[in-house]
Amino acid sequence: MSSTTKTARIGEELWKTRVDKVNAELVTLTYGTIVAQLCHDYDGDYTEVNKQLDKMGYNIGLRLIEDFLARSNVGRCANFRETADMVAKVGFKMFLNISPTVTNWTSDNNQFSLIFEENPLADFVELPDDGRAQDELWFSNILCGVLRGALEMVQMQIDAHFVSDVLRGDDTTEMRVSLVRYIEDEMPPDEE
Amino acid sequence: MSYYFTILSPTDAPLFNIAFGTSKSGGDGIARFRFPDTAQYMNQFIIHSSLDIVEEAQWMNGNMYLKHIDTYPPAQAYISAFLTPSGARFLLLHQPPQLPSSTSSSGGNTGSSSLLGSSFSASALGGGSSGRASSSSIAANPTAPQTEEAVRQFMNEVYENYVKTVMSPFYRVGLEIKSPVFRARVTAAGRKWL
Amino acid sequence: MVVYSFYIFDRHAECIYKRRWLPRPVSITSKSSRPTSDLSIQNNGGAPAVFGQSARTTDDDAKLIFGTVFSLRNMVRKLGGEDDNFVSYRTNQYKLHYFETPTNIKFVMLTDLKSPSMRPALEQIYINLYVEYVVKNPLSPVEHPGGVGVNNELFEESLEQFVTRVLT
Amino acid sequence: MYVSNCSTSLRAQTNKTRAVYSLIIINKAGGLVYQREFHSGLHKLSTNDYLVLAGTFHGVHAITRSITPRLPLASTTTNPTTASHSTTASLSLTSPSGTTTPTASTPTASNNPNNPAANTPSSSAYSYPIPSVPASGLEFLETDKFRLTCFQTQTGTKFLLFTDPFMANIDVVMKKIYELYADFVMKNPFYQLEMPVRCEAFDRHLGSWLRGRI
Amino acid sequence: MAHPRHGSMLSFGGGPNDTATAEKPPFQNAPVPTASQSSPGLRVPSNRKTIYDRHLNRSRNAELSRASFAFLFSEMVTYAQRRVTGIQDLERRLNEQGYPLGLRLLDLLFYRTIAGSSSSSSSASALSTSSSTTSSPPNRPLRILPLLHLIHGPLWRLLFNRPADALEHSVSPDTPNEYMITDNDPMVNTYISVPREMSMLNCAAFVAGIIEGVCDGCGFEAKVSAHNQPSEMWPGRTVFLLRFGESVMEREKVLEKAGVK
Repeated sequence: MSSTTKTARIGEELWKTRVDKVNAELVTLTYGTIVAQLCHDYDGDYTEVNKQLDKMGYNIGLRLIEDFLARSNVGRCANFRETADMVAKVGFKMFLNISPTVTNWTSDNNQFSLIFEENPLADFVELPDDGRAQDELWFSNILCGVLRGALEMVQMQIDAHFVSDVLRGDDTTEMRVSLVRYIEDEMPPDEE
Repeated sequence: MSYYFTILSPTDAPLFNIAFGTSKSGGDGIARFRFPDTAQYMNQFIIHSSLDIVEEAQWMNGNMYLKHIDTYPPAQAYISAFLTPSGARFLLLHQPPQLPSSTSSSGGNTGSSSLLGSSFSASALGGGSSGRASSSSIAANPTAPQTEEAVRQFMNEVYENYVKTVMSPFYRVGLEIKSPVFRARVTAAGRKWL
Repeated sequence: MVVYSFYIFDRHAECIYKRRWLPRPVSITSKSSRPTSDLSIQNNGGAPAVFGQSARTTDDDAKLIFGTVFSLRNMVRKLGGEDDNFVSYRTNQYKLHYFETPTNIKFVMLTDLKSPSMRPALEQIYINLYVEYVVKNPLSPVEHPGGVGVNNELFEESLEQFVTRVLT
Repeated sequence: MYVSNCSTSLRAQTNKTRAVYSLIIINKAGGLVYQREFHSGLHKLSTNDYLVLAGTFHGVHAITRSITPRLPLASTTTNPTTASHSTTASLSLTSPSGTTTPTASTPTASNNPNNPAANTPSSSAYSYPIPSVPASGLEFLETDKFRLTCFQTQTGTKFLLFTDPFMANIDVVMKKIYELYADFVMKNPFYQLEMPVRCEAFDRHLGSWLRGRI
Repeated sequence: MAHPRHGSMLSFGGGPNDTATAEKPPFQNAPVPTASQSSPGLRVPSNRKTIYDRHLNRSRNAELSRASFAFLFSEMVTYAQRRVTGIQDLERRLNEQGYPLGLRLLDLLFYRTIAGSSSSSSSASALSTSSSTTSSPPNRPLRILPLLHLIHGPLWRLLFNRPADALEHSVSPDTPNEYMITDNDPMVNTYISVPREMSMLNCAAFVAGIIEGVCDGCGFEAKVSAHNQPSEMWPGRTVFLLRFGESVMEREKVLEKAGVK
């Protein structure tokens, strides 16, 4: 059985047994009000809103990784491919009950895409029809920050950004993730 | 039968309105109001004049669908109301076609002609006399139970689409609903039920 | 049960004896194990792979080991009280056993994880080997300034037999 | 007077007290962020002493990892996956303590400089006793009077649990502590990362859970 | 903030069809263009899916992790904290963030009972503020008590999968307009430990905002605030104080006389 389905099963199992659950609409509406508040605070400067969402996500990621590790007790990922599976099939499953597809690997295995067939954060959402939002705003940008923050805490510096979103009229919601470098452990004498 | 449907915010700011004719029994869905050229202002005037009644009914009758709440005899306009729990008001004015033979009881027509404003494009086509006063139940007597039921179904379907509009985090109370998809959905509901 | 190395430190923190047992060259048995010395990141971008260490001399190791046991011993004394003794610690790769005599001579042995407590063994080495062949040997100096080793063969051979016969 | 082997007598004495004495949490820089005693049994230290202990332990923990015995690989083992033996000599890019890193700008492997061409015969390649798992630092420490369990998370945070020497299933206790930390510290907006933990809910839940267990 | 119409005293005397009464403001703004809007509207994916194609009940029983809410809420608090000075300000901002949820949940709740009234009876009873179990569409609350029951029951269940713990009317005669809804362990505060120097703060001000949105939406203008009332059993116990406006209390008197329950 391929490692992906094995990881998917782990994710499924963790979702059933280890995750406390709440009403999805509360989370969706809460995220919605956060984005709306940002758009209000930065009076429609969507580029700045994207940045703020990414920053908020980063702050969350730094903490969320501990929750992920504490509840999933998965070992250290051997390689970036395994990390991608772990993020898509276990991470997203445990927190948002979705399993985005991992595709479009580059030959050097340092870049991949996450395709979101469903995205609970964008439920009910219709972008403002002001002729700008659909070109500038990445509504679910917080997710990129979460990935960046979480993986940084396990010594992986990555870059993540959306390349398409159904809210913008595209056919798929796709996030591009690329490994920048493995971060050396801070502890000096740690000569692995 | 011609319809004028409008959505007002809790503070009576207009959010959406649309005029359409019945599609029942061969209707072509085009609105043909009695006084075509002043229909738009006339309809809004009639609607606003019934707001007081809506205000009263709102606190006497706990239902969302208040059914037929007001009539404006001069224009033979019947007004039905639907209140959303969050305070928005759906108001539907329906006006049976002018029967050519009958001296329609327009006696109460208080010199409204002086209000004749710019012509209202939609009705210009209809030319007022639709001739075939269809005898279908809904068209014939606007206050019949079948009509009320039809209007209820229409209101419910509009409400479903209204909720879908306001659920988006970017919708703020009092914001006009400009989505063409919403407009298409209301038109479809009109065609289906009225 | 595998013994990796053995050290003795005198009360001046000098390493007066160190010995390494190199087990048979181990072949990488499990196929799935990550290549331990494969450097490149191409084929699997593996988490930092183990690679040739700047050849640390055994002296450096001895210093590190002394530093470790010394700190741990003090911590244990601080927490458990002066009459508490640091016995052993283990990581996910090896186990370190520690025994200290009232005269502050420290015996340290590194073994694999499967080995039981080596405290009795270290005591044996102290009583039967060290005291007998070093302390009581008129030739060996009382002190071992400059880390002059416990360089008499009798001790060495008996230690060798003890380790190979008794422990493995 | 020679201290005879007294561990057996000690065991009888501490039989009844299956106790968790105290917990210490050290952030990834070695700073003490949490210290709490649950059950008397160990000597009380001053806050400053605990700070020193945390810093010292942080260093020692790293050293215990670096002195992991290295089993030399006989250079004759033809292991397909270790095709490229490398020696430090050829490592131009990385500092001894650095990990192999693709250059930051172009992570493509093609110009990976440390792709060793030279393959010097005297290979100092070696492997750890258990090659399948990355080497960890100190995880358990035994003394006559107590046992220290150190759990280091993949993010570098260390949880030190001091218990009586014979307490069972410490891993269950440690896992729960980590969960409570993930819940009541990490999800608390008033907690700043890497700073001392002063979260009332964390104390409350930890206290009641541990009390309930022993 | 939706300000309900500052309805003057309701004139019950007037007959149903008296036309424009004097004080009715003529409609203020220009007639709304009815022709379809010039802007072509939003781009839609090739499957032409829009929010109007998504069934409102799809996410009705959907669940997400509590952690995802906790992290979002924690970041919302941190973000708000950086932009305000003082606890009142912070609570006001959290209240503002919760307010829009109130309006939306109100419509969602009522829509589900209309849509659900024909199907499962459970949904109908979920909203039957009155004891009657008829599956007729829900009644909009006309009086304060049915409104409070709507919040205490169906709204809480939708948000937190359980009703609130207590519902009280303030006993003191000089504050007849004050009501209290108690939650022994508000879900939003579970993981939050407020530092001692900010002990007055209660982050459930966010939920207070939701309640305020519901009250205003129903036409019961109110100010809602969250207060700590810890007890031995419930250290996180929170009382939501609802203070209804003057106009609401006047209307209550009128409706009471008119026998509207």
